Amino acid sequence: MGNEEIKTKITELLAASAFDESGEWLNITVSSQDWFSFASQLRNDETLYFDHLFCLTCIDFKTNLTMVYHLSSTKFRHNIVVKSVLDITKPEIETVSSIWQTANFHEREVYEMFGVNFLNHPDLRLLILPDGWEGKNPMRKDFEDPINMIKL
Amino acid sequence: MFIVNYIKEVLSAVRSLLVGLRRTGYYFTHHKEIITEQYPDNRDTLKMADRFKGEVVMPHDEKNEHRCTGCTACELACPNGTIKVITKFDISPEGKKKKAIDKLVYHLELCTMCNLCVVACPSDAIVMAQTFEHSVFDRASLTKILNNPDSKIMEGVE
Amino acid sequence: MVEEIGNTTEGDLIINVGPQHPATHGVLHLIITLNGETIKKVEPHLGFIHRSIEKMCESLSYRQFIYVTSRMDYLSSHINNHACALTVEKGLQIEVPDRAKVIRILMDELTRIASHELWWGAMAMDLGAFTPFFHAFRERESINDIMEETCGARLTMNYIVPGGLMQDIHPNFQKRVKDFLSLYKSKIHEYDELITGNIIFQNRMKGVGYLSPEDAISFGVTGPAARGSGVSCDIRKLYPYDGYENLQFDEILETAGDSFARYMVRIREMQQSVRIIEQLIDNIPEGDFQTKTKAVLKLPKGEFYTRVETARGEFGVYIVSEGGTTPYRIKFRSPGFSNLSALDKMARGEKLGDLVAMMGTLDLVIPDIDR
Amino acid sequence: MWSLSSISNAIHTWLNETFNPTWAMIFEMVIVGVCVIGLFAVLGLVLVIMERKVAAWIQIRLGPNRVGPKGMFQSMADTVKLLVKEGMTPNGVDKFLFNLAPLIAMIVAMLLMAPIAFAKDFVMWDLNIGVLYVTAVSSITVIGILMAGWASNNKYSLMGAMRSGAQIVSYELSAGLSILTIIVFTGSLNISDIVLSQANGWWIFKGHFPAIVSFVIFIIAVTAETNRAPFDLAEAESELTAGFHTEYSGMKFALFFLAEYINVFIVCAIGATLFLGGWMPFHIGNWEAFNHIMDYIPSGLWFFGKTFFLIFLIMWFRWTFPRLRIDQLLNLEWKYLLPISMFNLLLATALAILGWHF
Repeated sequence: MGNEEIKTKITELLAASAFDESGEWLNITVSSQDWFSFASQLRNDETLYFDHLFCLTCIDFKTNLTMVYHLSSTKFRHNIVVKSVLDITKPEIETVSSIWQTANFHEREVYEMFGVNFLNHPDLRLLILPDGWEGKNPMRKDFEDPINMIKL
Repeated sequence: MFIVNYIKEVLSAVRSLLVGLRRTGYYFTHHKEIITEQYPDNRDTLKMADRFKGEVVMPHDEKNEHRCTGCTACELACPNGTIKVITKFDISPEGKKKKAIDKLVYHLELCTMCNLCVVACPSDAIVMAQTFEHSVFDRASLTKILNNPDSKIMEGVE
Repeated sequence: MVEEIGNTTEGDLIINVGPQHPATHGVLHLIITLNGETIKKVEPHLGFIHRSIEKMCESLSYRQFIYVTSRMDYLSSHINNHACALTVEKGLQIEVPDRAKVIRILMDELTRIASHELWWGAMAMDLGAFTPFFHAFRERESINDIMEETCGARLTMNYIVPGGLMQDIHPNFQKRVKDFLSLYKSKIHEYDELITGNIIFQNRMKGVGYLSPEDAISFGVTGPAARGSGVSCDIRKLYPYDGYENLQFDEILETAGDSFARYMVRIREMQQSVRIIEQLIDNIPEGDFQTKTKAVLKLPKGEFYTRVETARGEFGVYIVSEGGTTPYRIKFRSPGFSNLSALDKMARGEKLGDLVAMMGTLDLVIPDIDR
Repeated sequence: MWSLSSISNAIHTWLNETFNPTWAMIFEMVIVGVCVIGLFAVLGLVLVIMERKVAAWIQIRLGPNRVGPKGMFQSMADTVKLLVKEGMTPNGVDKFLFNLAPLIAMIVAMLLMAPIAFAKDFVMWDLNIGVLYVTAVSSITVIGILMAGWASNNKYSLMGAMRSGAQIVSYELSAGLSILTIIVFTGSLNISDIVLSQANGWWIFKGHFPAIVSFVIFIIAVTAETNRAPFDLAEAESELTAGFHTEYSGMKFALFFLAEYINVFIVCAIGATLFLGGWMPFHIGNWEAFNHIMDYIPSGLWFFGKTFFLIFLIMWFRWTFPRLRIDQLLNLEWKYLLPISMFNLLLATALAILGWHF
């Protein structure tokens, strides 16, 4: 399915989505409230069928946090990128680990590295950082570790 | 037939085991297949590949001259601060000030042998040496000064 | 029994496998809940070798950050470097010379064979057969020698730069590769005799650690682990890069989904890599090995994503650029991280002894998981 | 001809002439004890270096080659290292049982040495139920292993010990049944009698098909009984780090290690005695000249040659095969080895009754 068709299809599903076609793949921006229902539609819709979440990450833009989901369909081989802008002071978004099970680990990673709180996540604990980690989230831009970070 | 299948199963299993035993038995009796390198003993004959990245060195010719202009391209190219170029100003015979290196400090303990400094060098002043036995008892001795004492820049290198 | 699995009850044994354990091949920590010998739950605990490479790359320039990626999946470091170079080239819109493309693919495939060789030996060792490890190293050693001669290093080569290659190939390269191919072909039947055909090995592998295709996709499992479940996911075929589209090779698919299928995928994949090398080794085009690039690379503002197929699965590089000389944010989608998340699903209800077989067939490289 | 029995007889006579019989007996016991401990040490050293060399050559390596000529004294250096290491007893273990377990493993191995005929008329205790004694005593090994596993207060050790318990108990069966096959032919449990009954040919040749089958089963079963790969589940190091001896170090570990090798030696000696004629030279029917030449080779050499051949077989297995899983291990015993060996015993009995063996 080409980008145009995906666009019309997605507009049917979610009218409030914003598109950006400057990159390699179609970028869709959704609000964090709409994300979970939109995600399950992307996964379950017979013509879209985005069943493979191959990358889940977060970007700290200092003014906001942006969740980035790279989705692909193993049936139709089309890819899209879904973004959701979160509030930096209280980043919260619904988990998608019930839709794509790989999101479980990736969301745990984002949780500890960026401090994004995933609502309804089954097992939101520290995965990489040592137990009892306190302080800021290491991948945020304002993170400073005077002991271990070497500035060149 | 249950019994026939049972016997067939046993026989094919035994056969697969015997095939493996034959292969290991072959290596047990054929000692010329041994591939062990007796490393510290074969030091004399050991020859490293001529591109092997062992450490960064600065070649000097017989007149104790090198090719480094002190442009700090290597220092900028280095991803982890391995190289520090300390420059000074030489006074040339005509009385002009000329920039030259005082010391080129190289931290072998930080180096990852990525070759980026050698590629970045515009005057081919530094190259990769093929040495690989870098272990020492004192970490301070891994910090090296690449240019020889009293060395000068080669004529014609800009 | 089945209902009980997943809930810890009194009498369950909780054992820690790792961070120091012979089977984890690195510092992976698995907390395993056992009922007798049967696994009820596997819970990975990561971070023992986390170096935050993504954060490090944010302060390195586009030339410099490539060498760090060798330290992630150190067994397919070449392919990681390749992916990074491709992303930067995509951003700069540089066309790489044909010669460089061909050499990159040759190096990728040699790396893939070397990685699978090591996997084969290490996995046999996990199952208690020590001899194959040394036999695998004999072949792997000759690949490492080729790498040493051309790239100057054996494991973390850093041979690929944005725009092409760091150096041209060594004059001996083609001859050495052909020598390796003939050595490999003369020894490949031994793999079968020692391990693949062995009845004990087959019983240990067949029907163990089943992963359904749906689960494989849902867990984001890629590479040979997913192809063992019949999921077509070879990036070289689906989204070809650097000239893979012109080559004749098959995507290996097995449908059984058990450990043995994943094992066979890798064994057969090595032969496909040999096939690719054979097609290219005599046809390296003449020309430059590098295009001229600016001294300081600046990616335009935007986002760039590249997917490549490493020995372990799909490796993705996601660069967010603000137009500066360093990436604003970089994300490495490592195959091992997703593959590991499926381990719990696969291992439940199996025996403890099979856990090492499953970990072996997932081919976990811990720095790749932790990054 | 020179033989060990003449020496032992001379010592016996001299002792009885010089001292009263009680003291002579005590001195003889001391001599035997010293000999056994010496044999233990030598066997341990030889078998360790042998294993390392076999492993190295199979794995296209050179193996130990630094200590002594061709690395022959490597195992001595290892022993010295183990001796000078601190014998740790971790906190939280059952101290008494923890320290007792390696001794039990060792004592069992020593006890097993008693009825073995090392050469012609050279046996410590010519017991009339020798074979039965060996099978009975060798099953005590499992107590040492269980004790070590339980006392270590370590989950890995406990699992290793439990596996080992299940394994040894079940493989005793088929080992016993395959020994019975030979007992049926000889009609005697006395090891000397069994050896003498093979004067005109070893049982593996005389016993037709059943003897060969029971030989194969015996080798498999004793490999499992001594916890050697591919049946080394009790110490499967990729699963249980080191199994029942995870917590042991220094000399206590060395005792387990030594006991394993001595057990291998003893089961191979039993195998050589039962199937390959013990110290009996290789004889072929009516070839008088050939048989005569064979008689010139000392009987001790025959015994050790056969035993070491079997030990080599077991080492060869170890370095070739992957490990079995615990349920497959028990399947192999109960579904394959046990039925086959029972059927085989039936066949052997029929042969023995009909007198069809030579």
